[in-house]
Amino acid sequence: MEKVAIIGVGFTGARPDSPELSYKELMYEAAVKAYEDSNVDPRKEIGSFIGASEDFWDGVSIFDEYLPDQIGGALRPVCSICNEGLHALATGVMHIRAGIADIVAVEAHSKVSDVVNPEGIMHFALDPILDRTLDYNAHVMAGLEMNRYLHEACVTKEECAEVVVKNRANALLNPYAPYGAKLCIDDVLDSTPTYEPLSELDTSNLVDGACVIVLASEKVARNKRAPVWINGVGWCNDTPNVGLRDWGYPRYVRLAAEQAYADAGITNPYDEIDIAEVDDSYSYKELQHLEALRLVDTGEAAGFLCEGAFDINGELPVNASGGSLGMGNLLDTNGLVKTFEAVEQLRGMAGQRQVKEAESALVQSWRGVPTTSGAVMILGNEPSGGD
Amino acid sequence: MPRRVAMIGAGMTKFMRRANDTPKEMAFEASKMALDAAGLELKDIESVALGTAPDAFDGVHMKGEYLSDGAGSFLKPYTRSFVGGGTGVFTGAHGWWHIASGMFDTCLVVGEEKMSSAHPHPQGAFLTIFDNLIERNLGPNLVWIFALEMNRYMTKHNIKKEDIARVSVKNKGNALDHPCAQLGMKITVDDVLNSETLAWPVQRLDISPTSDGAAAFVLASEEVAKRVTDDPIWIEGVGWNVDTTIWTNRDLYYPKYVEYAARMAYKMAGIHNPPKDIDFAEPYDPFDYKELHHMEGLQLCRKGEAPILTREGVTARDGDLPTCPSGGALGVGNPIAATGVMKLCELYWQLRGEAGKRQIPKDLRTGVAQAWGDLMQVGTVVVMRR
Amino acid sequence: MAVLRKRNRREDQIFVEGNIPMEYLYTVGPTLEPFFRKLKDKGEFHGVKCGRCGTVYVPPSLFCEACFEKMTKNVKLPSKGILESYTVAHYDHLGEPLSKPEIWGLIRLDGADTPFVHRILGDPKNVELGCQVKVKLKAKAKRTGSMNDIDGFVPA
Amino acid sequence: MSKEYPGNPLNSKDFKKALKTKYVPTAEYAWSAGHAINRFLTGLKEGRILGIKCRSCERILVPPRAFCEECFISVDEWVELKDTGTVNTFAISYLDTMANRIKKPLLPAVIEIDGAGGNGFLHMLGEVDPKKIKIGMKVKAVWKPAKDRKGDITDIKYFKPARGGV
Repeated sequence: MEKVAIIGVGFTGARPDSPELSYKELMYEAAVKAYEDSNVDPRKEIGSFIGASEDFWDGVSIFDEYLPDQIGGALRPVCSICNEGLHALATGVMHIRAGIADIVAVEAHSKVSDVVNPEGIMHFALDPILDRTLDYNAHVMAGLEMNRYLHEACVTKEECAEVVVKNRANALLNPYAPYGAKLCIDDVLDSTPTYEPLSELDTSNLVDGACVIVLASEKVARNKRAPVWINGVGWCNDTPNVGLRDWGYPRYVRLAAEQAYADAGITNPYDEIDIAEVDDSYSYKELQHLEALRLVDTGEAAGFLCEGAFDINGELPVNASGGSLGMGNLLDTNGLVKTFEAVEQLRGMAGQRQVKEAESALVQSWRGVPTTSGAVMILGNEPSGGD
Repeated sequence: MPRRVAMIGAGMTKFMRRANDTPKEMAFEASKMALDAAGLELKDIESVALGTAPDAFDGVHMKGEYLSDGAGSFLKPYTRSFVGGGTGVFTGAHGWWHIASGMFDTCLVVGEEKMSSAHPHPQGAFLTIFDNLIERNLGPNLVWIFALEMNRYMTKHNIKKEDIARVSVKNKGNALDHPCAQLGMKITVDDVLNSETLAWPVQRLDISPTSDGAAAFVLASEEVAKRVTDDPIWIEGVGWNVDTTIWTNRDLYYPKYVEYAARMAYKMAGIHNPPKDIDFAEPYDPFDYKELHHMEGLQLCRKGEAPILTREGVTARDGDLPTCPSGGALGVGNPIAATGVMKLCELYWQLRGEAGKRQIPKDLRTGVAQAWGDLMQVGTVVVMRR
Repeated sequence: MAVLRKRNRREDQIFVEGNIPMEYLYTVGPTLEPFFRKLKDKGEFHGVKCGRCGTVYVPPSLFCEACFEKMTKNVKLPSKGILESYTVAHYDHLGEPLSKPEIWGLIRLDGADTPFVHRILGDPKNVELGCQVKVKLKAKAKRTGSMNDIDGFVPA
Repeated sequence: MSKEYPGNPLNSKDFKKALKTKYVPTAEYAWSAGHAINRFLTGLKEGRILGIKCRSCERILVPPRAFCEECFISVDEWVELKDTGTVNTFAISYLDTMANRIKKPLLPAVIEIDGAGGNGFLHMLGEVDPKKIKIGMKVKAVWKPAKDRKGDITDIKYFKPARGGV
């Protein structure tokens, strides 16, 4: 299959609020940066524009209507994918491989500060008959999942708190991330209990921001400065049904990873991947996801974490960007923001948080509660791959 | 080069004013029927593509996630595409790229909509398609945009309402032969012209109903298709296009975005002379004038000529260029995304000669389906051949 | 948690307020209606078993997700089960602080393969993952045919 | 295709009897108007219609935006437009926002604002006999009194036929 590369990235940075900008202006900023970075004229060269969005986050009934203008897509092939940003990137990869376009722009944004009560929107995502009627908060699902995970994998709350400490410290080195902080484990454990075993600091904060990534076919990418190759993509859903999903183990990440590894020709992820940006929208998710990615064995993520293996100068730096705990949670934009970080790292442009000799990266996203939808992408400075 | 993609099975539920079935149950029923028709089981499916329109209809935020088990995505790669009313036909492209890219050999494609969950009515969903900053406070209603567009189209070409009403007469009549139809009926042009005026020039019988329903089909690579069927139908061209959000800065008399989408699909399918190369069409007909508007955008006739062709019977099921032989959205019903998928299923059944009483009485080789949506803004086009 | 519940207002910035004004009435559908009716009228749990893989779903589903086959085989289940996980919630469904924390559990009835979410009644101190729980139904006169016909589950 | 098709339609009587769940979502917003619309709405409050000119294609964009979607460049050359225009298209609506039937029709129209090269926005017509409205008709904005204007599209009450008519 044809190789696809990232030739440009644009990110506004994350902020808890952005009152002076409309969502369109926020997206425009990210798009301008990405097209500048890739040296692409969107009106002449881009063959497909893809946006990841969900209507109720934006407060409109068909967000696709409001997508084209500010990303340069008016009167062009534009479409919305109601999934995570990484699913939209995977869609872009398919567009290029199917010959739809040589250059594709992928966009996602969060303007959650426009939403008066985001938890009202999250509640609306629960099954209307079996779950919503009980009037429990959508975060309850994370509390249930965390407790089950701690039980099955023999992980402690303290170990989950270590994730928070690491990621928020990393965010101090990232000018795009608003939640940098020097914390200790007790700060996390002593923070207000929310959905126990979750405490306030275990949960990422919803923030605004937009990100645009430009993809290109091999032919185009070869002539661009510093292309980063998408060597593998995978995505998967478990089930929306609370009865049938695996509450202790994210099978959707495992299966998405298998697809991505096969695509990239990876057999031993721990050795073949230099850095990972994985979903950490709740502290425990980082550990759970690392295990499902087979970057470490089940039940071993906490041990590696406490030994410092996932630190910026560790053996496998994880969420050097600060992750969602340090960056904030940009809803379906998280996957693109993590991709942005991976590209910065692979290009050697990550400043103070630069990981030495980073040549290959793994990016993983999850759509958050109540979903079981995840995606995985493998990036490298050189094209590689299976069949 | 994209790989060839075949449709190898299709299914749908009845289109209903109000279904007892939940959205995921409808999605399951249509998916299961499509799989059975293809002679496959869920384990044979490598990827799943869902199309469904606003979450505000079914009443679930992220309804793609909610619907995923019904759509057969348990532990599978799954995405949902959404381009407003254009979503249904767009699923033809959405499923197509899964296979054309070489990444999967099979894809289950599902469209679903349950509009009756919005109770007493879905007007709040229609209001919120308008711009949140400078339009909504004027209190717009969905029918307005159709009335504004229809008026512009009629005035520009000096079209009479009776010539538009003929589309409604034809499609509701065609739907009498569709076993899933919600509104098949025999009506006259006068019935349409005498029906209640909702927002002039739009009258009650110019409009498709709100509906519940689902439709699905199975796509496969050439290798798989040839193994499981002697009669695959090929998706030969896909196209889509979205015009600027600022619809008040465009001339609504002509859907340029449909033309661009059609040109993209025709280029892929090697179609140079659409009226000659295409045997029949399923243009999107949520309102009767839209079928005419879309025939023009699809380059099936010159601008302003579609009403004349309709008057002359060219677009009747036994005419030279049958349009909406299924009965369309006006007759079969309009569960938005499911409608577009139904149109793709209709191409499949017609091209295989399996359309029963609806079968077009001539040799068919090439059909085109099209849908439309957003703020009079998106065109989606799929060309299929046997 | 919302970072900012109410936006900071500035004189020179315009915020346009609005909502998506919808109301819904969802039918529970032909599969769940008999389940809720039996719960309401008899206080019984009836699940459904996949004829192919044998998975017992409760609440029932029209179809088995894995086999993608319709399920018709009714299975009556006892009103007790296992607590597979739980969480202590300090906020309500819209994020407002609760005066008294609620316990939410993942309950799998004995003989069923699929757990569901419901309230756990009692003191969090007495709740343990893996413990036995039994149902506490609402008084018959107060049942309406919904998940709320169950008051919750009590650790046995 | 001679099969039985799935689906269980409910008539209104059976719907009444069926078990149902009611829900009203909490979906409230306070959208940032942003640079362009902020200024546009502030202009309306002052009784002025503002457009913005693209230095590349030279179109006058109204409603204004912070960028030209054709040229994909930022735009910032504000221009004050007249409050007169032409009816591009219109409807005579016997439905209100929630699709209730109304006796006195609402008259939505797209108004091309004079001096904006055919560009304009959605608004309402008033002080006019619906039967006499024509595409191409000249119209003028009728403003709310200054004290009632709040920086909203409804600061213009409607557009009425301009003196001199067509």
